Amino acid sequence: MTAQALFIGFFGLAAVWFGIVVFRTHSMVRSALALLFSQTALGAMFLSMQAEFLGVLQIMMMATEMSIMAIFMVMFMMDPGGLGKMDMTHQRRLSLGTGVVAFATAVTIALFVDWGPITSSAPDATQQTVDLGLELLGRSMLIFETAGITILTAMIAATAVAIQPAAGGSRHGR
Amino acid sequence: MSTLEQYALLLGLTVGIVGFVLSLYALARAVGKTRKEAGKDVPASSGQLSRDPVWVRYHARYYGYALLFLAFDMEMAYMYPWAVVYKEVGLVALLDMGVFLAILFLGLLYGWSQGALRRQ
Amino acid sequence: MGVELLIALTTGAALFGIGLYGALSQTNLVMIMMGVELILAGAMINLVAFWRYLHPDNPAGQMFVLIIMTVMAVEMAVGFGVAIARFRAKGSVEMEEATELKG
Amino acid sequence: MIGGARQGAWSRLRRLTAAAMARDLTTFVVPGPDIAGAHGLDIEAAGFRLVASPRHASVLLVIGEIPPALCEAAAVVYAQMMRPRAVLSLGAQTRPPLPSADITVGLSQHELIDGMRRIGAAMAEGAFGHDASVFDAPVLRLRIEYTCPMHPDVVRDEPGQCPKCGMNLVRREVQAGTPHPDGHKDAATEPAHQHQPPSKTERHAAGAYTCPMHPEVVQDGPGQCPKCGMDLEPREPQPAAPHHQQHTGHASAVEYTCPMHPEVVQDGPGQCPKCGMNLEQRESQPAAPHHQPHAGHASAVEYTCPMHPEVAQDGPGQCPKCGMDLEPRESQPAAPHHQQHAGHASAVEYTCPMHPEMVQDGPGQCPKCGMDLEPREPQPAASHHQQHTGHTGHDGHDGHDGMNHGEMGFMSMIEVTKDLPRSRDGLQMEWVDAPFGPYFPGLPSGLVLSLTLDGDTVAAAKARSLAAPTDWTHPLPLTPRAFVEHVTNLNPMSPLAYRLLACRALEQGAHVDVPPKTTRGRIGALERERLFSHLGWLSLFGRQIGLDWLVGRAAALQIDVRDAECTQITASKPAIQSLINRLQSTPLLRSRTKHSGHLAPDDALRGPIARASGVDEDARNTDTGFTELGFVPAIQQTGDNWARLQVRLAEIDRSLALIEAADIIATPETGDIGQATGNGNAVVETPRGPASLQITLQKGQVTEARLETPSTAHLDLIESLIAQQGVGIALTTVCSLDISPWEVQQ
Amino acid sequence: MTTVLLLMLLAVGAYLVAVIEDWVYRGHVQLSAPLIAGIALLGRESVVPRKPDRIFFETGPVLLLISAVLAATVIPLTPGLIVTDLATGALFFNAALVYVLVALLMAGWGPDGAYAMIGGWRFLGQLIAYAMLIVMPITAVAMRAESLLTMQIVASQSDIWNILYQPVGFVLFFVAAMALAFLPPFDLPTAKGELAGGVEAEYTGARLAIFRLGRLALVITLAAATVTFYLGGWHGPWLPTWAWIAIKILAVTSIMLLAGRYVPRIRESDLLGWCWKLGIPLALLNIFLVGVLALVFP
Repeated sequence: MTAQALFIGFFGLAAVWFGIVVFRTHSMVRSALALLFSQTALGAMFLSMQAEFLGVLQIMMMATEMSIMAIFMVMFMMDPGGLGKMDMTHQRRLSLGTGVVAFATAVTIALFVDWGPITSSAPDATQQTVDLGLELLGRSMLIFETAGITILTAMIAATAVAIQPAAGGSRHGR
Repeated sequence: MSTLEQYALLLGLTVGIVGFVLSLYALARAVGKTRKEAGKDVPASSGQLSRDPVWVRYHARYYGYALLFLAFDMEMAYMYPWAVVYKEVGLVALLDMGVFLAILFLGLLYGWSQGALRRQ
Repeated sequence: MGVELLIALTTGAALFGIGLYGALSQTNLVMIMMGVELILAGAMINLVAFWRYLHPDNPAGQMFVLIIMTVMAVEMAVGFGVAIARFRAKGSVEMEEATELKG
Repeated sequence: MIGGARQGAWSRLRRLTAAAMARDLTTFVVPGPDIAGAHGLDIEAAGFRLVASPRHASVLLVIGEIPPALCEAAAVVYAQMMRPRAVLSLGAQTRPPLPSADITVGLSQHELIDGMRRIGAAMAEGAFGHDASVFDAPVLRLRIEYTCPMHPDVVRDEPGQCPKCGMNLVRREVQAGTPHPDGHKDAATEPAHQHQPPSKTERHAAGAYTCPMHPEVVQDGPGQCPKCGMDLEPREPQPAAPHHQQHTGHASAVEYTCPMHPEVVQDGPGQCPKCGMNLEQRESQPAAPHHQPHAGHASAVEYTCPMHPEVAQDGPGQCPKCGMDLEPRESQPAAPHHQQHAGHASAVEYTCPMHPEMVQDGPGQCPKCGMDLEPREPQPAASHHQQHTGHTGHDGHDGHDGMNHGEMGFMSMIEVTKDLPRSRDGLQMEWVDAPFGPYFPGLPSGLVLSLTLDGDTVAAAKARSLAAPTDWTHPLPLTPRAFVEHVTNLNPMSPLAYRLLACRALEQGAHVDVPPKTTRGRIGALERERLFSHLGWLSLFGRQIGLDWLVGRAAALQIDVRDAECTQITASKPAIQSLINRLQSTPLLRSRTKHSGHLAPDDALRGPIARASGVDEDARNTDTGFTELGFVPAIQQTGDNWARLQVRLAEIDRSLALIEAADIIATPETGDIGQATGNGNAVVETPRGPASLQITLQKGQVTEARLETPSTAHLDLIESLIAQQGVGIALTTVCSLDISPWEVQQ
Repeated sequence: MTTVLLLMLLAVGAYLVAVIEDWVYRGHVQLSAPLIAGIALLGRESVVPRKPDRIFFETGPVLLLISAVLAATVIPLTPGLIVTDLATGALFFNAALVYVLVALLMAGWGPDGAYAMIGGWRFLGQLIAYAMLIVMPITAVAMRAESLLTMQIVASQSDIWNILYQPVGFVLFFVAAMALAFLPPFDLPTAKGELAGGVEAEYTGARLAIFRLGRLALVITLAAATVTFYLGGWHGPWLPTWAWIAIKILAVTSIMLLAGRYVPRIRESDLLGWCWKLGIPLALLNIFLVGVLALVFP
């Protein structure tokens, strides 16, 4: 069991480290990929906690999403290469303070709340996927369909806001 | 082999590959080191030295697809567990996922109709 | 026994803190979204930890995580959509310059 | 030892790698595989492996004599190859700046194979050596110079202040064409290589579209005005002269310019499109310098040992004392950036990194955030701002901590992007200049495409030829025989057509009649050349669109027909026709080439390109020799890349038929001109279109000549043709024009 | 033990891919060519471009190799011969291969060169095109096998192979796999005629060797996955299981490498358009058909 704690701790540190890098580097692509590796480390933590399906899913999903984030960073940041080393922050003290306070509060809660009995064994990884599937089609069916609606809303919203209708249509696809 | 051991093996494999690569680099280094010469380290561009930095705001023309992809990709998270229990649950599962996919496909059709599926 | 849970929760708290700092301090919409992603990631690790160490037999815990992942993707899609629209209209996604949004 | 050997003594490991490298000869060909094919060389059959990037090549294969401009580009290619690298020259000695060839052989296939063996042996024996010399050429040298943002004519070798306005000079990297620092003077003499990509504003100034309401809005392509949304209207393009020169002719003596971007000049007040600063008023004639600039510091960069500063030399190399690699430094002891302020040391002020508005004379803490104040020098209002433009390539590496925003406070992105040209989808991204060529694998060698890329889309393009001679008539006057040879060698892509052109012009000038049999032989030769040239183009086209089988197949057939007699061509006819059939049925080829690169029928179109756009124009139409043989031109209507491919395929077919009908192939030779005097004028339908030659004969000597070539006209088409296309399709389009850079008239 | 065996098999496989690639390119088989080329690369200099993103530049090729090898660990070769029989094997396979994209983005951004950067961002567009066509057919395969375990997936094809059971899925997966391995005609990031090497252009010497090794491992991994998911893995009459899988993998590899010779490079906008307007509806149809089939013939 200590091995598990070790792995969780290691990947946790990695996740936090990459999370810090996100806001410390000047290069926007580095920033986006640091977020990716932070999320990947998180996925590895899930794996260490024997949540295999979620872990692998996290590792997979975040790679594509954060890569897309990288291209949007490069599109919309003033200096994506970080060559000018410009500062892109404001109200840093306030933000830093808020962040630290939030962290301290959360840790305090985590430390002092009685979490009740800790279960040491997790279900088999194969079983987890099956359980999740049954949950999806059973009790959580509505949640699942609601998620579909949410995604639909997002697709429509993003398209409606971002896409300019083709001018005249003659340039379509060129 | 327990699951955790399998993960440890994967991690070990990763570290092992990095070690392999480093030793290969060391071998190449033993052959000799790269000589610094004028123009050699400028990115190659077919006969002209192009020293301008290219790290600028890049215009990716596929952002319409990217936006749809971000949302559409999430469907996979639900489909894998569903696929595993599909035969067990039967027709209900087909209908459930059919509704879900139909909803998503609507979004795709909307994007298509609005011109998200083209080179911007 | 609960040390793994504590480590996970601390990590979650740290990611939450970093994300909050980022979301507040960054001036660019895309960077703010990165902060939000980190906050959600912090929530996610907490949920997984709770599921694993408190209710491993209840798949609803995993369901929660799936929903948060969906929220992340949705947030990104809409956020980038807004970013593109703003950039097209204003030539900038800097929040300092989004004064008309602040009223 | 080979010239590009790696430094070091032999060891077992090195012996092993040298043996492997000798057997795996990757090669980069200059001027290019198309020229190799034109000379009948099959490089891969000789045992080399062709690579697309000089980085992956170990052998530089130089084919024939190459013009000076291409020679410099070849030196760049050579410099970017990895050691051990060797030069194999075919048919001629290499000229500086290229190093002398390790092996020189003749220009033929069996000599190439022999050269391959010898270069392999040389590689195995000489890949490593003790005294491997450093390769350096003027074209490679990097020079740091300092220029005033306000006065671009002020250029110094060291940091300092502008003698005109006192601003800090800004560091920039330039390509040193010569070892001497005044490279901006050399720019006039060697325009091709000193050419710096025009800054963005200059490019806009050269643009062709402008807003009727906002004349300062100028861009290269059509679109909407970012200010008022009106459609832009075309205007006469102006020469891409520096902006401040253009404006000297204006009536108003006052103009407005950005303190940071001197190239931004306009007639009325406003904001800089680059940084958004208010433009400042200035007189359009720069005031005379107040005092003489520092002129004495001659040498630009010298190389010195990090351990032994007394060691200094002009080029890179090793320290004679310790053997370390020398490092470049500016020859004047690099004055620290701040030194210029030594005169007013007391002027250092302290400011908070977070709150730039907090400024005081002495150190202390910021009243707002409590951070320690940092020293800085008071600078003109704008200069802090410079760091934000670092990504445009001027500085950004100059050691500022990136936090002092100066008076700008917050850096506004709106201001940065406000007047940038908009793409079709309304987003304003930054453009990148990327050179494609002269040695680009998918383009005719010698052709330089300077693409301004908006993402992977071409925003603007400039095409020029590095292969063309500046003045091909300079050896005149020549005897007829010498003149014919001279014209033949003009264009290695189609020598016989040019030979025929010269012969006809001479014969017309001297009123010599040609017997019918000779005419038929010439038709055979011309059509064989068309076949040969189109097959070579197919090979290049295959390379461009990634159709691997076509590259090898077309090149092999091209070599087959190169010097073939009629019977041999008849023998390879089935193979050629099966190639055409296979190409017609290649999946996806049609959808990839259809509807792109569309050219409307126009006077500027020549030859196959005109015929692909439905223009029934062919110099052979009026040639009785051809009409007797039953010649009908191949015409397509759509004018896109697919139509151009179709026309060429049909012409291959027709050429085969014509050769069969003519049944004789004879190299054009000029008859006896005697002491004739007169004017000759001839037109020949070369594989790329009609070329015309006018000559003046004086007593049997050619004294004047004027040549018009199709590629000259086609080169000018590129710019508008590929605008707003993706890189891939733009290159396909350029490739489909089949320009021969060798025949471009400058 | 199985790990070592798999790594050796992977190395042999990658070598054979290189031999096949060489054969496709030159027209004759030379068994020693890749070895010679590899040693030659070690003997050449390896330069780092000036002012690069050094971390990205160095990580790119290594990450490519890692993701290809990790993806190969969930591929079963013969009954029982699998390195990590993960419960989410089919999903893990995807997850590992997504990092090919990350590797190419890093390699493209790292050198600060125009050709490489365009190549890197192009591959992101390519991923947006092919990604759904990798995961959706695999979902259909998992529906039939009722498991994400790759062993189970092979076992489910004992009577009829998936290529016959769901041919649409096979075609989509095969094309998408070629796009993933950026093989011609999908070699947009490394196009020779368009970008003079693109992402690969700045790598030299030992780094280039690693990059190419990663690419070869990727091709063999994808071929093995195609065999696992659609061609019944080790199933086959008469011959022993190891022979069947070897034959199938080499055949799939050869087809993948040969196909690109006869098709022109696809334009990115076409690829995106076809994958989204044709591929995704077809993939959904495939899932529906498999669903109906699974209900009708349980």
